[in-house]
Amino acid sequence: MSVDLSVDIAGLHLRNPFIAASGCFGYGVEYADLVDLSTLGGVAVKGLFLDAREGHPPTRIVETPSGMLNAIGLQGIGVRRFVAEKLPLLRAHGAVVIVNICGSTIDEYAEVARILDDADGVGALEVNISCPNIKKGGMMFGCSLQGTRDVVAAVRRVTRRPVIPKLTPNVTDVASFAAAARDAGADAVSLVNTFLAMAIDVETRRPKLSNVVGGLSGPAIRPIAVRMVHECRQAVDLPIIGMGGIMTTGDALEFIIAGATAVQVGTANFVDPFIWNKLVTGLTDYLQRHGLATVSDLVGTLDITDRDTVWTSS
Amino acid sequence: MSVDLSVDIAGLHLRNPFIAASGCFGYGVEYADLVDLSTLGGVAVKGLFLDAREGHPPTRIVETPSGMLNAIGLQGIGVRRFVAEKLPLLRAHGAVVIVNICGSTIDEYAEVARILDDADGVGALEVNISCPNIKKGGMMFGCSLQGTRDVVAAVRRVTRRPVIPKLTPNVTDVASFAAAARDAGADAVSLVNTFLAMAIDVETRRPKLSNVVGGLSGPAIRPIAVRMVHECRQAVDLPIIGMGGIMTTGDALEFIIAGATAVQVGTANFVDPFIWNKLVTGLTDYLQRHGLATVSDLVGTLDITDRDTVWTSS
Amino acid sequence: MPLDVDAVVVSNTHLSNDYNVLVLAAPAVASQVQPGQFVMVKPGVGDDPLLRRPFSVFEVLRDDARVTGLSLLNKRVGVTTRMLFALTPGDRIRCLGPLGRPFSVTEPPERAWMVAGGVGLAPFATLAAALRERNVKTTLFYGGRSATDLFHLDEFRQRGVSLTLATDDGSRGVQGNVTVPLARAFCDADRATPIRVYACGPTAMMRAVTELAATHGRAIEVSLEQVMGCGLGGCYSCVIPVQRDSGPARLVRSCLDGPVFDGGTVVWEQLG
Amino acid sequence: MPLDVDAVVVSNTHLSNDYNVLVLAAPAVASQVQPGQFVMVKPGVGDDPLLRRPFSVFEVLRDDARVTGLSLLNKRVGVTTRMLFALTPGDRIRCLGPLGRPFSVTEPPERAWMVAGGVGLAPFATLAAALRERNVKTTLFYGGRSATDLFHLDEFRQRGVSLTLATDDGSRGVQGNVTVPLARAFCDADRATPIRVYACGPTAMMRAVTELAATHGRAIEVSLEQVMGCGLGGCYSCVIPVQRDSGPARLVRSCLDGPVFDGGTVVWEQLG
Ligand SMILES: Cc1cc2nc3c(=O)[nH]c(=O)nc-3n(C[C@H](O)[C@H](O)[C@H](O)COP(=O)(O)OP(=O)(O)OC[C@H]3O[C@@H](n4cnc5c(N)ncnc54)[C@H](O)[C@@H]3O)c2cc1C
Ligand SMILES: Cc1cc2nc3c(=O)[nH]c(=O)nc-3n(C[C@H](O)[C@H](O)[C@H](O)COP(=O)(O)OP(=O)(O)OC[C@H]3O[C@@H](n4cnc5c(N)ncnc54)[C@H](O)[C@@H]3O)c2cc1C
Ligand SMILES: Cc1cc2nc3c(=O)[nH]c(=O)nc-3n(C[C@H](O)[C@H](O)[C@H](O)COP(=O)(O)O)c2cc1C
Ligand SMILES: Cc1cc2nc3c(=O)[nH]c(=O)nc-3n(C[C@H](O)[C@H](O)[C@H](O)COP(=O)(O)O)c2cc1C
Ligand code: FES
Ligand code: FES
Repeated sequence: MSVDLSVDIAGLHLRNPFIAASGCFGYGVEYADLVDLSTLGGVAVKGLFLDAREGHPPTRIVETPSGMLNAIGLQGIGVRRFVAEKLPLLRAHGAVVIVNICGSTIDEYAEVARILDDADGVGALEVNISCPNIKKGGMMFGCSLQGTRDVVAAVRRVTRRPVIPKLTPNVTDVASFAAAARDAGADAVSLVNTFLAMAIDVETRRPKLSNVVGGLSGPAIRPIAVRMVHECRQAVDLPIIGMGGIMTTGDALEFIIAGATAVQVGTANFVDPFIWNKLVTGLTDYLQRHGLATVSDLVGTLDITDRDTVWTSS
Repeated sequence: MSVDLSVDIAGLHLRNPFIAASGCFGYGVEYADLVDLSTLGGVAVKGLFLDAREGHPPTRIVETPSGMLNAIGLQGIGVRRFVAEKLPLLRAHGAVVIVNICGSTIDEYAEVARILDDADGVGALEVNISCPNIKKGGMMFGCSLQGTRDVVAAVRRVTRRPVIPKLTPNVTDVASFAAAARDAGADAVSLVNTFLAMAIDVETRRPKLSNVVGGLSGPAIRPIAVRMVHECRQAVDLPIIGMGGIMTTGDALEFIIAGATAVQVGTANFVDPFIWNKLVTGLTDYLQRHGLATVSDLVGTLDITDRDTVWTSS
Repeated sequence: MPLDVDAVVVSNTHLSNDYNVLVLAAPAVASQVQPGQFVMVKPGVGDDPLLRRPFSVFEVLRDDARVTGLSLLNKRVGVTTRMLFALTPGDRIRCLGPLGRPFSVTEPPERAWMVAGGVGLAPFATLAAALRERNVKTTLFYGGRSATDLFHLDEFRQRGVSLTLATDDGSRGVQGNVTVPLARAFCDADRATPIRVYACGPTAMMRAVTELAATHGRAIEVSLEQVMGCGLGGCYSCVIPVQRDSGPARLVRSCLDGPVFDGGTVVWEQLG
Repeated sequence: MPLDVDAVVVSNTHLSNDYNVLVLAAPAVASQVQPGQFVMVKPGVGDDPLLRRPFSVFEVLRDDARVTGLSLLNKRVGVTTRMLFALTPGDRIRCLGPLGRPFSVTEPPERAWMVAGGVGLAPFATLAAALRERNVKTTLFYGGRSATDLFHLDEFRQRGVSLTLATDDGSRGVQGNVTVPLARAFCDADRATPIRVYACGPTAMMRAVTELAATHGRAIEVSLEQVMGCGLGGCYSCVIPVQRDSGPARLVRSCLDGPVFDGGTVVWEQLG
């Protein structure tokens, strides 16, 4: 049986649902020799501010049980150099490009979005209102419903591209943020970004990261991320790009069944840069085995028919 | 050098800072043959409602990367049978008993607390306003500042024992909940309870837990829990009992250095029921090596002298 | 008293592509084992996989009279069982036990019928040895997918156990489920001779065996496999719905109250 | 082009309580290796430990002319290195490489001084082989805690490398840090003979060697050990402060721009 892996997110056509997660795939070009970028669903490039940024000093990552903390600090070349130097290469490789945009102010988000709106080869804007590693911007907006609405609305005004806010999991009720994003004009939401976390070197009694706190990613967080995708799917009618600890096709399927139309893979790419082909093969097999023609036949099909019966205690 | 491992939490004297976490040690008596309960800092018994409860049908636990989900559903014998049947045994074994109390209503919390106030051998009340596995009560109170204040105040009114609300990590700003608990008369706070999470069987497309969602515990969550203890310590002047994924002395030290006066160990007890002696030995060694006479010399000594310097991007 | 030991792998014999027998040097645990009890093991380093897994003690191994260790009959189904399959001599695994309520070892004149499906054979080697010590006449009804999935037949025979085999593909013994020859045996058995049935295998099989035993008025003990977090009564993950008197079913911990249960008390329709 | 292979462990030779040499059957990776390059490896199953770890390729192994694999010189310091120490032949580990910018292999008349501290010896076996092919006169300055921590001396001698040894306890060679005999050699060296210095070891040692080389006007390449998440430029974890022109230091990725750097460009005081 032939199956169709392609999905559409807010008008953006993806060859398959597997997108390289922002900050975990450089600007994509680093991987062009290793992986045929046109075989990925999409490439979400490293978060970009208006100007170049230095990021945090090392130590920038720490491994934790089935996860990792990062406090890179959004080191980057700024949106203009990205458009001039990286975007043409990504286009040449046939990549579907999702640009992750950042700002310290609402004006900066809008300015970055405007510059990208003029550029060729930008598939969508992923609005990073959720990076836990910067003092101004990011989480400040992502942890407030009004901040979320303001940033999304400002970006919406200046771009024709799909606008996809990326939500932080560090909130009580993530679905309310998805709803706020939708109300402000978002075409889809990405979730989750990393969980604010820390690790301490007990011998020196100092944080292991130079930045004290960082973001937890990797398989450790997957069960929480899947729950959040499920919650958003139940509460808000908006396409979801799910992520958080996907290491295998089976993990990706959990997100899709919970309600994600596409998924991103971040940390797993560090462990296995050749994961993409395995994900595509695995998904094809699964759909065939289950007699499903398309990925959308699977999205949000979680069966939660109540299985509870009444018990008494022991 | 001789070191003193004992700590005081709100007037409760613990021989050492290692407490068995609620729900992970039965009613304590199950372990009495294996472990000398009087050598533990304390035993936090399984969460108790007024009446016996049936809990959720199996499947009740699922392993996840470096963690586990549980949806036990607070199966239990009810507070009266606990006082009649279990408490005398715990006293006979010399255990310092912390009773984890639950309620579907504020009145139920108060009633459970009142019954325990009359009982002999209750060291402190840990008020479970954070269990993610029950529809009424628990998280309902723990995710609202007013709910937190109401439950704590109601319990405070009816007991002379130390009142220690147990906070949920499923909130945007856990320190504000610690502050609310303090304002309502809490003597200390416990954190964290488990993270709301889920796992899906992709072959059947059904949740792996009968209860759909459950609570994530174990080493996977440790870096988030340490960060939350650090935040509470910075914001609120109240003793903290820290927990979440402690597997070794080094892990416990992270919590203590971040600001916890005592720690609880839950999931690790499943993996190694003989962990208690190792923790005590490890802590003794550490204090001696670092020339510290008491545990309190270590509590909250995290050194976050700013190491940031200015970098430009690459 | 359960102990936790860092057991050295003495040997690992692959019986098929999925089954192996792992011999562990763990005399202090092994010497306390009663038939039907289990151990909680953890191979590997790191926190993933995190929890221990329960395994019946397959054999208690002796060098003359001295107990030297125990073996596990392992079937690859997931991450830990894959690791147990791949272990090599000299490797070490944590082994906590013995745990749980054992089978009741009957006495003559009662006869013992052991009914095993697949890896459900595991608890019956020690049970057969104990029954033999008491001179109980013992039969093993043993079913598997095909002839290559039936193991240790000679060892059971040597212990004086009569064998009745069944395979799904008919390559050995009766074709079909082990309940096929078992049902026949129930009909053929002398009503006056007391028989105690012991069953271990897939839940559906144990349920069917329990129903057969009830129909024929025979005592039935089943060894249930519930997911277990701790094995010691701490977590309440391993509950089984049991009805011992009138009133509703109660959820009891199978690590303490089981894994062996009176089949007649298990509320099968409420079991996962 | 880097490849990822499931490499079989051919042998594991324990050199001491902490050091071992692990031979991996990975010809497709090994045949591409240039001196100073590294591989990212992952032993074990499960997600803990999660990330791969970087290791210099110690030797490229050949059966006659055919490349058969590579070896790693491993020192136990944490979870992954402990696992690498415990591997047995037949085990498999993931091995991705070769990665990174190699040493520049000099040519006569320039001489090569390789300066190794502890496990920093690792990149020098392949470098020595490449230098030998070009008939470069090569000296290895090699320091360790004591005589029992100095390895593969004969192998280096057989490749025509002159050895100058140092140990902290004086049990072999000069007592003290390897920079002690190195400083002397710098003073004794003929100014007219060009020398290229290659250093690998603890950061403080490499910094000291860089300063000595600068003082004496010698070229210096260092192989830095920064924590690495991916080894491929994806994560920006592995940055090193480098100053190549005027203006402030810039953080460059050591997996792409290194691990080998011109020692003179590294801003040592800003390095973790
Ligand atoms: C008292 C007892 C005795 C047992 N004795 C043996 C034995 O002698 N030999 C043997 O091979 N197995 C035995 N089992 C089953 C064994 O514990 C499981 O196969 C094992 O836990 C699976 O671990 P895993 O990491 O390989 O699988 P996982 O990767 O954890 O799971 C793989 C699959 O197995 C299922 N599974 C997980 N745990 C269990 C469980 N406890 N029972 C049944 N299915 C499970 C999961 O739902 C999943 O579908 C026994 C179980 C119990 C409770
Ligand atoms: C390019 C490169 C080449 C290397 N070549 C070799 C080699 O040939 N042989 C060898 O034994 N080691 C080599 N290393 C160092 C090796 O990568 C680390 O020892 C290893 O990552 C530690 O992993 P672990 O899981 O055992 O330690 P962990 O448990 O992760 O950590 C234990 C301790 O080691 C420290 N550590 C972690 N990663 C590194 C690192 N990359 N460098 C230094 N310290 C670290 C941690 O901060 C911690 O204090 C190399 C490193 C790099 C960057
Ligand atoms: C090293 C690193 C850098 C990251 N940088 C960004 C970023 O620039 N912008 C962003 O929105 N998310 C960033 N993330 C978050 C990931 O895109 C992703 O949301 C998160 O890691 C969870 O997915 P994973 O578990 O598959 O990695 C980064 C994650 C890591 C590990
Ligand atoms: C099986 C299980 C049952 C639990 N039951 C309770 C409970 O009854 N009351 C409570 O406050 N916390 C309960 N918890 C949460 C633990 O006490 C603890 O807060 C959490 O597991 C984090 O610690 P850990 O990672 O060390 O397990 C339970 C946890 C587990 C795993
Ligand atoms: S396995 Fe934990 S209570 Fe039975
Ligand atoms: S290790 Fe990831 S960028 Fe260098």
